[in-house]
Formats: sequence, structure tokens, C-alpha cells
Amino acid sequence: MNILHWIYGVLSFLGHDIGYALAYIIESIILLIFVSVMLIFMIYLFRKYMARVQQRIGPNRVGKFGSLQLIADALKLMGKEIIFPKERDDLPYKVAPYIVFFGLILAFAFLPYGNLSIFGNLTITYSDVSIIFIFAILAIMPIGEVLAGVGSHNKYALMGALRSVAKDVSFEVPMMLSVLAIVMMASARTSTSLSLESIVTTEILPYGILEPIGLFVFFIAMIARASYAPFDMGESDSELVSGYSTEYTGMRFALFYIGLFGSIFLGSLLIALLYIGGFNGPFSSQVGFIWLIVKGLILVLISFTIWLSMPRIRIDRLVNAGWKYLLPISFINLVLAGVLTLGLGW
Amino acid sequence: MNDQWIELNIGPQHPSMHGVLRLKAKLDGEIIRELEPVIGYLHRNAEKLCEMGFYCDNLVYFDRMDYVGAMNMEVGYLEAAEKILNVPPPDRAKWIRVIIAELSRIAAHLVWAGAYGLDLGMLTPFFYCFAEREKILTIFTEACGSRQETNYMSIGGVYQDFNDKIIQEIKDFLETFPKRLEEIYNLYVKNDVFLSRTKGIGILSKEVAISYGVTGPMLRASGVEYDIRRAEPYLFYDKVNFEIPISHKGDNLARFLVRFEEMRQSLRIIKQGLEKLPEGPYFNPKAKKSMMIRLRGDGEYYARTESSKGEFGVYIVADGGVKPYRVRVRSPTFKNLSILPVLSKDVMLADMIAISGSIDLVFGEIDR
Amino acid sequence: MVDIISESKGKDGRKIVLVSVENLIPFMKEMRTNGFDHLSLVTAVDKKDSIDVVYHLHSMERNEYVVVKVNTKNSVVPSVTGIWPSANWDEREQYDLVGVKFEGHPNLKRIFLPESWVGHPLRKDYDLSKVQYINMDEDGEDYVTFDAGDGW
Amino acid sequence: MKTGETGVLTTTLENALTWGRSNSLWPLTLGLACCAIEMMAIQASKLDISRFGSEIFRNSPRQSDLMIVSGTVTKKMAPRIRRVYDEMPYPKYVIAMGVCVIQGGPYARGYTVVLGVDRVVPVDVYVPGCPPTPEALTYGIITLQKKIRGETDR
Repeated sequence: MNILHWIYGVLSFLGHDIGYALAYIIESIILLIFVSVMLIFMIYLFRKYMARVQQRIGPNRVGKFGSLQLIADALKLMGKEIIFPKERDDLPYKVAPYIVFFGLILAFAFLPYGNLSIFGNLTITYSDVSIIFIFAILAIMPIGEVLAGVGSHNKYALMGALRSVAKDVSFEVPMMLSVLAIVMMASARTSTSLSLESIVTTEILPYGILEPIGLFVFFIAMIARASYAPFDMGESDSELVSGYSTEYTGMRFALFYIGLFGSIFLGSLLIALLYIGGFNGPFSSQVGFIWLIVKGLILVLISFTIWLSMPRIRIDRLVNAGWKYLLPISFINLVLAGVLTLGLGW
Repeated sequence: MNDQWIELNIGPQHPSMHGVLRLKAKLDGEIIRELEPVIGYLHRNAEKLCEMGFYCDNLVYFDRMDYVGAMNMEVGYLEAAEKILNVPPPDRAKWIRVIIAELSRIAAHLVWAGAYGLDLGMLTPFFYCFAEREKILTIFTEACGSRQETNYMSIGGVYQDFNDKIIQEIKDFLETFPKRLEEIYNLYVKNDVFLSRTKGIGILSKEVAISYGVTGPMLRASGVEYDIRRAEPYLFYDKVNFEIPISHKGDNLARFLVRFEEMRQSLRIIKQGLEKLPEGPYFNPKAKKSMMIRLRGDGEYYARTESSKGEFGVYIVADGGVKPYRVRVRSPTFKNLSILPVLSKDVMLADMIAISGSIDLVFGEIDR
Repeated sequence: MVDIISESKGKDGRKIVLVSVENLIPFMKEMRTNGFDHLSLVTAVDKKDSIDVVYHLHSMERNEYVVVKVNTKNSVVPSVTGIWPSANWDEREQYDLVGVKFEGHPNLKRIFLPESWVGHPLRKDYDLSKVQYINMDEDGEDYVTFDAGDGW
Repeated sequence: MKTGETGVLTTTLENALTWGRSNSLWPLTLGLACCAIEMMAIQASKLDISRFGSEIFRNSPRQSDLMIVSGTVTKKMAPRIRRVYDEMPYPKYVIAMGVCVIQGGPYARGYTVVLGVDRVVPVDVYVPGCPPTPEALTYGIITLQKKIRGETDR
């Protein structure tokens, strides 16, 4: 029983084909709404948390406790004039923000969300190879950033794009290697070890306890992917004004802004799923979804704390850290995972 | 000049240019090959306007030079102007000036520390620094009614006497601030990423520093124990005990540490100043408000004081009139900035930002 | 030993040495070797019929001060940038504001005002009522105009 | 409030947009001189401007709505201010902070000072003071919000 069937159950009077088609559409819309609401909540949380850390109050005039602040921001951004730079590369400039945004939303579609009371399993799309899907989709977002940087014909944007490419390339390999270790360990217990869902459901102990090194590497790689301090290379606001998004106005800029927070949330959910047990927990057959979100939000708060307290690392040191330290560490992690799997039979 | 180099124009509107510095940079990838600072975007003609105003009026232009540590500028101008006009301030006014100038120095260093964090991408310490600065500004407001450009001192004394409330406020500040200062200090120096951005970056050697006329915390961070408060004492700086922090490293971190140590020493000076504050008049009766514009001066005087940025010199040439004939300001940041093209040759763009931040640029003073 | 014209003591208790324009460079070189490693300030003072250029020299080690003055009628003075790099920007500033030409300066351009600014503002005969305006062309270079409609 | 032919929907939409605009004024980081430090102080802990939705100081003019001209405008800087203003997308607002920006202030007799930034860009709200206290600037921002919403103080 999952949410697709549940919706179909409501729509079954329409017949099999139309019912399922409509159910799929409704499911996608629910996903979109869920992601948007979560992101708006996250940005609000970030503002409030940042204010708290910085001995301020944060938004509190618009709506109760400033809860409508993000709505006001969104409305304002919608109403802004859209400026196209004269010497832009038209197509890349225009599609780049959408690539970032839809890459993000697509990735959310493949996550397993666990159970929630009568709705059953909330997972949107099932796939036996969902891990490969997710990491393939994660590689789409940087393309949008690069297109934005190159397309806007601005030197700051170009340098931001170059920095973010260098960053992404150097952290991709350690990230994949640490995921590989998990897949290896999961393959001892399940035949579909590339499916995120079965990796989580068949685990005995959370993989973060078995592989603390893997958790560390993956966490750092996710910070780099989400691109916040100390790895906010693409934006580097005190050096490159606003990085690849320098020339963007209005809603297109908002898509980048959402993309930043979206990838923090996505990264936190991925870490929660892969390393700290995801939707597993007491009563997980009823409230697994809640567990996942709670774990995710705790990780989000940890990410915010790191963001607010770290200066930006220099680009050459960052690339060094990726290739010289994280890569060997993740190899060690891989070997350890092999030993644990084969030798001890975990 | 290589074809592959990118010409990048940084500023005048740029987040980490501390105002209106413009840099013409030639970049080889991320590495800066050539750098040319362009200044003058805040040239407000202070020197010309000083020639047009009475001695007592000119203080406003000095307030607005180093606008983060305005009291030190006032001390610098009055050191010269009072000697030219022969109206020495009484002892109480001198001690008040010492206390206020040191408070102002702390405020200036706090602004620098916060802004330096922002330059490196560190968001939070800025707010802590500004929260502490607010407390100093509250004291200033109590003393003279203004926060930043105070115009507190005047020829022959100070505008208003210290009352018990101000002294109590300063005492409270002295009690609470050291703990907060250590907190802010730890936020920076216990952060590995901060250390990696500052340690060994922008090394300035002693000889180069002296030959380029670099002064203040930048010079002391390069290993020269030179502080005008000690070398050529003005006010009552020869009657207080304090140490001159120096470092031999000469890098960004050394400049950072020197400035923080200076804040601690300033606290010591304030404490001693409060103890030694004598009773008596707070202004020279020769410089009563009605008399002020009739004061005439002659001769020439070059007064050097230690502002929060370095050696602040005011050179006044007088011709016997009620207005100065020529006023020339030696602004420390102007000289300190001229070292930037030397320091940032063949460094990464990110390091250049870190170096220019560590110079402590204030444009009111550079462009005047 | 270079000839000096006169020696006196200023109000601030510092030795003032007046030298001629021709003797400036040899004298300054001598001072540099005597340990005056810090050029604190270069000032040009417009005396209406002539211009005084005042150098405040300082020795970091001995903490000594010497004020060197030259008087020039045609506002040309040799540059001391080769002796103290710190004079570079100072001389540019004095060239900009007072109009002293420092011969042998590596990069004698205006530092505060745009290159095409007319006159030197700190001269006593500078006419403040003649307002000049600045505007920026497409390449980001400034130009000066007397037309209030063109610039700001 | 406009009613009539435009219809209820457009009026509501317009009201919503106005409400959004007035409550989310993102200032541009354009610090010119002394007032810039006081402009930074409104971000800081004591007078937290983020309460009114002006939290994010954007560095890029493309993403900001409000230009706080903080500090003396010189003739050399004026064309740059104009260019930055032109780079901002509509609707955009300008606050002139401090007397130097309003009419030249203590530097009005100088030879390179622009006598008021309103000669360069249109100004919505003037905040006098030298420098204005952060409270005054906050009041200026609230006044601007009222102006956007069409409310009047009088």
C-alpha cells in the first residue's frame, strides 16, 4: 500500500488508465507542494536560527512571528522587472535556473519517504536502482550553475562558475566512493542493493555507526555540493559579488536561492537515509516519515551552524582537500566496509 | 601582459572594498598578476575646506576622516591646533581625552574585526563585534549626544565634563567587555579555516614596511616596536603603563592578533585613566565659546598621534590669521594601502581580499 | 657634505633644514644613509609666489625627526621615490592637489581627481566658483566637463 | 485603493504585490562613507532591520530593491552610483542617508562634492543627520514602506 494506490483508491471510479494517470499527476503535485512548503519553512527556519545565533530577533513584523516573510519575498521577486544582460548567451542564460530547480525537484521524487499512518508508504517513484538515479540527478544541478555563469557574460559569474565546477569535480569521487561502501555492505543482505529503500529497510545498525569515516566524507561532500560556507565557492559573496547568479533578477534568482536551500535539505535527507537510519525508528511502520523529516531537520540545523560559523576556504586548498585527503580516506573506508562485510558478516 | 589574463574591475561598489576602493586587477585564472588601486571616490576636499574654516570649525572634517575611530582624529587635530593657537587644555581634559580616545580605538578595532570576518565569509562574529561597539557608542552618546562623529573635543578642552553616570558606564563596560572580547577572539583563532586563510598569507617584511611608510598595527605585526604613544608621547600617554604588542610574523594573522592585543592594552589604559582622572576645569578659559573664532595662530606645527590605523599626522602652517594657511594630513591608511599592490602580487584573488581586509581601510581617511 | 641654506628649529622642536632644489637629491640620499628610513610626509605649501615642499623625515631606530624644506619658483622638484618608495603616492597627491611636478617620478598621474581636471585645488589662486563636473564614458574612464548638463 | 473597471482580481493581485514589495526591501550593500557604518549598525543586534524584512543585504544590484546612499557623493562617484542604480530592476527605491547626501552637508563648499544625490538618482526618502542614528534610518525604511503601500503619515 502506498500513496499512489491510496490516491487511485479515491479515483478508482474513473477506471484503471485514467485513474492511474490522474493519480500520478496528483502525486507529483503533492510532491511539488511538499518540497516547496518544506523549503519555505527551511528558509524561514534559517532566518530565525541565524538571527538567534547572531543575537537578533529575525523577521517578526510580517505575519505572526514573521511567518509570512517568505511569502512577501516571493511575491516581491515575482513582481520584479526581469533584466536580460545585453551580451548574454540567450538560451543558457534563460534555462540555467530551471535546470537547477527541476534537477532538485526530480531528486526528491526518487527518495523513499517511509510510512505515514493511513497513507501508507509515501515514496513517489520506485526504482531498483534509485541510488544511481539520485546521484545522476544530483549531477544535473551543477550544469545549471555552469550555464548560468558562462551565459551571463560577466566575469564574476564566470569565475563563480569555474570555482563551482572545480569544487564539484573534486568532491564527486569521494562522495561516490563512500556511497559505494554502503552499497557493498547492503549487498550482503539484499539483492536490490542499489535501491535506497531496500538499503534502509534491511539495515541492522545505521551505517553511520558502522562507517563513521564514510559519514564524515559524505557529509563534507554534501556541504560542498550544497555550496554553503566553508565551501560556498560558486557564490563567494565577499569576493565575486554573487558568483554565478550575479546577473539574475527576480524569479530566476529566486530559483537559485531555492536551489541552495533545496540542496541543503536534499543532502540532509540523503545523509539521514544512508547513514542514520532514515525512516527507521520506533513505530516506523506508522510514523517513519516523521522520523525521516526530524532527522533531516536536525542535520539541516547542524548544516546551518556550520554555515554561520565558518569562513570561506580558499579554492586551491579546497581542491587539495578533495583529492589529497578525502579521496584516500574514502578508499580506506571502502576497504573497511569490505572487511566488515566479508570478514565479520555485518 | 599576457593574452590569457583576465582584466577584472573590482569596485567601487563591491562588498569587501570597505567603501569605495576600486582595484584594476589582471588575473591569470585565480592568481592576481597585476593590481592597481584607484582611489579618490570619496575625495571630500577636507584640506581645502580647512583653509576656509576657523580653527575651531575644522574639527568636523577630522571627525569624518577615520569615521570608525573619530575621537583619535580629534586628538590628532587638536594636538596641532592647540600648539599653534597656544591654548593648552587642562589636565582633566587631557585625561578625558585619553580615556575617550582609547574607547574609540576599541570601537574602531571592533568594526575592523567584524568586517574582516565578513571579508573571509564568516557571518556571525560581525554581529558580536557590533553589539560590543554599541556599548561604547552608548558611552559616547552619554558624553556628548552623538554616536559616531562625536565632535566631543574642542580647542582648549572638551565640550562637556564627565559626570558620574559616564564614569559608571565606563566602569561597567570595563567589567563586561574583557569576557566578550575573549569570546570573539576565540571565535576567530580557534577556527581552523580562519587560520588557514590568515596564517602565512600576505607576509610583509620589516624593511619593506618601513620604506613604504606603513605604520600602526601593520608595522607592529611586522616586528617593529614602534608606537607614537610611546615614542613621542602626547596627552598623558607617558604616565600610563601599557605594552606595545608586536609580532614578527608579518602575516594577516599577526595583524589580527596585534589588533586584539591592542584592545586589551587599551582597556588597561582606560582603567588607569579613570583612576588618575583629576578634579578641575575641563576646558581652558582662553577658549571660551565666544572667544573661539578670534583665536589666532602662527608658525607651523606637525603633530603625530597614534590613531587606530597608525601614525596620524597633522601639519598646520599658520600665517597669523584666524584660519589656518595650509593643513596637511598624513593619513595612515593612505600609506598602508600603497603596500597592497606589493603584497598582492601573484597571490590568489581570495587572498588579496584577505590582505586588503587586514590593512583596515577607511576611505574617509584615504581620500580625505 | 651637501650645502644647506639655513637651519632652524620649528615650533614643534624639530630641526628644519632648508636646501636648494639642486641639492635635494644628494642631501636626501645622505639622510637615507644616516638612518632616516621613514619618510613620514611630503607636503607642498603654496606660498603664492613660490611653492615650499616639506619633507618630514624620521628615523625609526633613533626616533629622530628632521624637516627638510625646498623652495621652488617654477614648481618643479626632483622626486624622492627612488629613495623612499613611500613618497610615491604622496608625490602623486601633491602633484594632484598643489601641482608640483616631481621630476623622475615613475607614475606621475593624478591620484584623486580625474586626469583631465583643470587646475590644482590647493593652490591659493584656484577658482572655486568655476565648477567642474565629472562623467564616465562607456569604458569606465572619467572625463571632466564644464557643462552642468553632461556630468555631475 | 483603486476599484472599478480593473476588477477585483487585479486589484487584489496589485495589493498583494504592494504588500510583498513593502515588506521585503532588500538593500544593496553600497557603503560610501561615514554613514555606511551606521547603515551596518541597523543590521546588527541592537536595531535588527531583518524584523521588517530587509534582512538580506544583496551585493549584486540586480537582486536588490533599495539603495541606501550612505555617505558623501563625490563627482567621481556619481556616475558609478547612477550606473549601479540603472542596473537595479524596477521597482527600485532610494533612501538618501545623511546631510552630505541630501545637500552636501559640511562638504557643500568643496570642489568635488555633488550637492545632493537627488541630482543623480531620484530619491524616495531623505533621512537627515550627520550621520543619522540607526533609529532614524529604521524610521526612514518604515516611512518608505508606508509610502509604497500608499499610506500617509499626515
